Amino acid sequence: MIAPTTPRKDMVMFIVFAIAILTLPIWMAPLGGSYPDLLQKFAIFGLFAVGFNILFGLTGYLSFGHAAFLGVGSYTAVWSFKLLSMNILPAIFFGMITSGLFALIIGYVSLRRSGIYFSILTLAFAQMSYNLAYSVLTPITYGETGLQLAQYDPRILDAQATVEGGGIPLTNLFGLEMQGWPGFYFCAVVLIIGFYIAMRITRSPFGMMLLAVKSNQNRMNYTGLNTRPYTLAAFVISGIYAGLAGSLMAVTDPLAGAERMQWTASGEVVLMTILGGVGTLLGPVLGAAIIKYFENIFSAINESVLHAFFGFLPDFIENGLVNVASLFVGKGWHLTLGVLFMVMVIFLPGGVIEAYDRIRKRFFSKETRSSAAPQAGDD
Amino acid sequence: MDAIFLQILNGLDKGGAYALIALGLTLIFGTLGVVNFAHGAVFMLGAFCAVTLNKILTLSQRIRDESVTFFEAYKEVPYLEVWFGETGSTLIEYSVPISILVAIPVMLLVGLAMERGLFRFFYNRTHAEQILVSFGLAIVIQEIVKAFYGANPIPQAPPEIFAGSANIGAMLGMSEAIVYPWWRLVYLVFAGIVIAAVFCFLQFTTFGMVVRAGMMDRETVGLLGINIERRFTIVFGLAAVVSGLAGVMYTPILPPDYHMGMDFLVLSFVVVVVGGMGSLGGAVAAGFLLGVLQSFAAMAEIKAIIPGIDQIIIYLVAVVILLVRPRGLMGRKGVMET
Amino acid sequence: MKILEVSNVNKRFGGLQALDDVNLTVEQGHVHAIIGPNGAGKSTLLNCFVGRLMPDTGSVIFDGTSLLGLAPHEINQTGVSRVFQTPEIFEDLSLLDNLMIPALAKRDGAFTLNAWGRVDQDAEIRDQAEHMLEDVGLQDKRHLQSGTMSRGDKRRLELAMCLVQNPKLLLLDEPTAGMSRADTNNTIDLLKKIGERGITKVIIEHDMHVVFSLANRVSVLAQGHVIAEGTPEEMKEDQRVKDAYLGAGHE
Amino acid sequence: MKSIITRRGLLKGTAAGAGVAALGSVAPTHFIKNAWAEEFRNDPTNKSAITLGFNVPQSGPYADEGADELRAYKLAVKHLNGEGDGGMLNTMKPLSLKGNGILGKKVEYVTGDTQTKSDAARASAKRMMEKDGVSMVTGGSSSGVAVAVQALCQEMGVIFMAGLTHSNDTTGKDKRRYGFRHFFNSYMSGAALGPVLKDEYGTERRAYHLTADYNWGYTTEESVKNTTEALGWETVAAVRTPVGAGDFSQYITPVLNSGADVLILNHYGKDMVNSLTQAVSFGLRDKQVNGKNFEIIVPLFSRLMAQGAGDNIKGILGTTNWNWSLQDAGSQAFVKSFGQEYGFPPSQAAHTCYVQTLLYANACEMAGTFNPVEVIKTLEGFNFDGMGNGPTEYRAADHQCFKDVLVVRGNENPSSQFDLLQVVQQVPRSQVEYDPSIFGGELGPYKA
Repeated sequence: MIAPTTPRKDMVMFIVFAIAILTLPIWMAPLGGSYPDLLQKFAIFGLFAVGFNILFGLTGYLSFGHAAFLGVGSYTAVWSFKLLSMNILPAIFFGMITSGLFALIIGYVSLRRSGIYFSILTLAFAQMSYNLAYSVLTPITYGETGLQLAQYDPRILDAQATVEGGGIPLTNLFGLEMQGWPGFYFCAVVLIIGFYIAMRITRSPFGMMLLAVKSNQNRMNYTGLNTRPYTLAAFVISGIYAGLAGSLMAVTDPLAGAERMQWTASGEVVLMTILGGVGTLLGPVLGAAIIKYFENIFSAINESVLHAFFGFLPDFIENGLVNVASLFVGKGWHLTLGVLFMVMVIFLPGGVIEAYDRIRKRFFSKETRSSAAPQAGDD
Repeated sequence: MDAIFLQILNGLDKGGAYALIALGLTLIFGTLGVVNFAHGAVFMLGAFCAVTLNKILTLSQRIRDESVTFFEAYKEVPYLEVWFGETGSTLIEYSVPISILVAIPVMLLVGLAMERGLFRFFYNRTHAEQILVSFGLAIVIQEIVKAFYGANPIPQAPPEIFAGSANIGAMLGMSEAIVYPWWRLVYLVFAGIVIAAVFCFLQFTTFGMVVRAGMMDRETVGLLGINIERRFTIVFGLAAVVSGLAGVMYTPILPPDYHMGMDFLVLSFVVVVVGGMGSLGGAVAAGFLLGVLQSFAAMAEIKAIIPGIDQIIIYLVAVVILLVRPRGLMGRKGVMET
Repeated sequence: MKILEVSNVNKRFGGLQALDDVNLTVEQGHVHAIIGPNGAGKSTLLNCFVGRLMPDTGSVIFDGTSLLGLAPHEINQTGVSRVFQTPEIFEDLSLLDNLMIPALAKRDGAFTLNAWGRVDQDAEIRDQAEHMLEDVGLQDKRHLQSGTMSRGDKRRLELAMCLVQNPKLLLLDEPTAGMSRADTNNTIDLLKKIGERGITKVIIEHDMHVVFSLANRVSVLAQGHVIAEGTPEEMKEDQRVKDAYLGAGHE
Repeated sequence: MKSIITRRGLLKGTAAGAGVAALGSVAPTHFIKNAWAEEFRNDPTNKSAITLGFNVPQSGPYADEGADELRAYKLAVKHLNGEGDGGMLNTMKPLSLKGNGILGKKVEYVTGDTQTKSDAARASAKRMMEKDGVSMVTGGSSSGVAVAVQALCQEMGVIFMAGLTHSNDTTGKDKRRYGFRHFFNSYMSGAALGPVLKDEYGTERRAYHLTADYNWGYTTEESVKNTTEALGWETVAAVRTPVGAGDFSQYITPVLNSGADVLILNHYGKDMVNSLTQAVSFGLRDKQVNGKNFEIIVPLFSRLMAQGAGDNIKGILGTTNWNWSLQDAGSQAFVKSFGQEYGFPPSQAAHTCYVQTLLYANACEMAGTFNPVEVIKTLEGFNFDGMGNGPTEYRAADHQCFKDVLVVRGNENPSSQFDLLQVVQQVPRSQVEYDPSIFGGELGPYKA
């Protein structure tokens, strides 16, 4: 049984989501994650994953090169800061436009194939972008060191921001600087808007067509629907989301590096989406948050922190525990992440959201459970 | 002319390596349809079989350097040399070839353990879940190796007789200038033998026939009362052995480190897909094709025309091939197309 | 009035002449069955109607327009719907969604970027889908995932998906293949019920029971050639048909 | 828009932080400013301890180097807090540190993983500055990371003491007021190699460059090329190789018959290990060209990486910032502390990180405040000795340390597993100095 959604249910979910995002600084504090940069990353990568899910979750087309659009968005935004203005609106606007165009070209070519062949095509395009950005395109991308702002950039729209000996101006929204908490709240609002749009897309006729693409393209063709423009539109939309996420990265931290486009970065958003739950609305955001949390918090736990944590125990137990635990934190944080991936998928297939649904069904709704029993074979 | 001949050799050598690395992946991914991101890690484990054996063979007596007072600095003399003299050093010298003998059973076990312990539960799961679980496994294997061996590359020397370069030019009556490292030639021959062996195995044994039939149509073969599951387990073992051997033999060319699997992962997927899903021959052909083109793209003459071409050649070729041939070089219809 | 006119269609696959100068006319409102032994070219012919195959020569005119060279979705948009041998439905989606998709395709065309409105608030489309579900007797399962249903139900759903588009021509490729006798009868009843809507149908069928219960016109195909055409009764008696098709197995 | 420059992020952050605090009961305490203190980020004046941020690669190819850096940092913290044997505190001149922390505050630290990626490094550094309240960030094992983090620190107003970074850009075109580099750079490597190459290989040589295709590779190639061409060497070709190529055979075979008699590998890390191993296997070391022995040069050497190349480094010339076998008092003191603590000698990365930490601490002590503006002014032009590199100066114009550079050679007959590099010559500082204006760039303002 597929539980039907209603506008009301969606609105409740959306409001809860919005509140949860805006209050992140409060409830992440006990988890040691309440500082602007991490929460900005939650919002930015959440947005990236939400957009990626529009392609992967709805149409089933697994792109392994979405980081390229993130990178293009970042580069464009930083160039906008350098050439036009430190105001973030043009940067975001151009970041979305260029990544959308980039996605249109790559998508047009890649979508000629499906399945694994599509995945490898997108991967190939992204890797080409990365390799070129890192090396021969250095004049445009500044290669390894990344594209940065300089004090004497032209900034033709607000040249007065350049002040002799004044240092590099900060990115701002009509004077409101986008570092620290304001930066987070801006990203959070954008995420909430992006989430809302994704929700509308998912519930729209267009979204339903994307689900149909995933389910049965053959039937779709014989139902009078042209699948190509649907998949291409989904590809471009998710590319624009990626470009938006990329330009937000530049907004909160005006630097664009080529690594952002590497296959590992594309793989990361795939993992985020799967970890949270493919095709669900909330899942990708959760998956992004989990991975970023591990990357930033678990990697920072060192032995002295562990000693402090286990300090209440007798010395020999404390040392033993610290030794065991230190395998999984600090330089071992990757190990924890790997184990988490495996445990998640072995014990909780379908991602975090699916797991939550099961728990809810088991404990709160006996009725749903019985009616969810297989109904096949009743003929 | 010499330069071109050398680049062809380079290309064949690379191609041999790519084909060998991709061969194991195409058995699992191309034919069983299991997306195995842990394949690179298996390759890396093979290489570390060689490292481990070398470590064991070179267990050493330590002779302290008295001039260093703040910590233990010592010269290492392997016990094998102390006890057996010349024989002992020969044994150490041949640690890479000997590793092959070790790697076969070890990697077979690794493959079987992976399949029985993990992948068999994932045959009917979505590709997304296969990606997540195999990626997780790859990270775990990598981190364990890192915990034991550190992150730095660990050099492995080939046996003395293969250490230098062969003057191929003189041998073939061509220019004296054509020299090529012995070990790379050995690798090329070895790759050829392993590839041929795998083909013969699948082509000429009844077991191989059943496996091939199973790749074509799993349900039907299952209906015939053949235990296809068990045969697939063995394919996993076989794939692990092939990848492991590729890793062992590669160590003198590329000092292994814990991350080498990830470095080759993307490449091996590209090779398999460009070759065409479900085609062993395609993977081998794609390996050689990409190897040769990559070598030529590195030539200064070509880079002068298209700057940076050597950075992207593999991917560019992949794109072109996939656009011209929808299922790669020799892909079968319907394998992972949705 | 002729709704479908197939003239001089040839199709070769290598050395095999799959269709040999096929001529066929389907009248508006008729249920036209195409029968023939295995390998007679029935499915090839059907595939030439829907854009999956391109005939080597000849023409296929539907309602005044040529179908040749059109993509499957374009052919559907001219008013041709198709039922497959094995039901092709959106197995991951609910029955309701399965019906809303073709309804949307009918109303909004092959591609519309309507990414804002809620599809479940679209009363017109929803009504069409709900009514259709009732017509085929699946209304109680509207929120069920369609892939979990029995084959018979899937067939019914697929039919409903075609009917909700209110096609001018419905192509049925062995609609009862692999069904139990009871399911077959249900399907026949259903098709008869649809018959009341006056939709022209072309049925490719093996099962004579189905053909004789539904068709009012029969063409017999053998070795890529139309060897006979007439009413079911005529065909029953036709010696050529007996020789070519009914042959030994039929007394 | 003019107000942008005067109102920096800190004030904004404070306001919003207070807003959040008002929302809930959990207030990020470090946002509440002390009214009497000078205004700068993460002022530790009212805290009992000062926190330093050690941002090193803990995963990825440089993880071992990162681990060694972290060891050195921990040792430095110990020594600053008056624990252990004091290490270089016994040899550093001039010394203001008293072994009671910095300005009487105990030194604490937080760690992070740069993953050798700019984004990850910046995220980690931001965490340290925003959450952990560090007064200084240090570490890193590549120039890309150093440049990225340095720019961030300038923006945030926190001092960055770079770890291992060798590109000219770090203190050249991308230099920042808040960034300081003790490590040497490509230019100094090239300049230092000059006299040694002349002595060892003469003035009539034909050089072939293989260069890693990214910024550091470009600057190194340029610096070495300038030196060798000044010696009269001819540059046959300079070929760029993709980073992480793994197998370099397709770049090495063209060297064989190019007529070159010297191969210069402008590679670092894994690329260096691979290309060197492969170049040797192609028989380049045994070759005779133009009647001379074919030679290979690796401009930047590191002992940790040299281990990966095994026997192949024997006899190869290169430069290094520091080596544990140095016999001066500072090096001895450091090697002793480090060796006794961990059981093996420190790497050059460990050395530079240790020294950087001490230099920062000493500058705070000298300035009498943690205010970065004063600390920067103290470090600029600071002359010191007894830190393992002889008399050294932090040049004010570009925040680059100037000191002697070691030209080393892979040891033919090592006496121990650590004895991989042999010092050929200690090239004096005067020979490697250059005019800071040649690389351009702007330090930017003191007040962030």
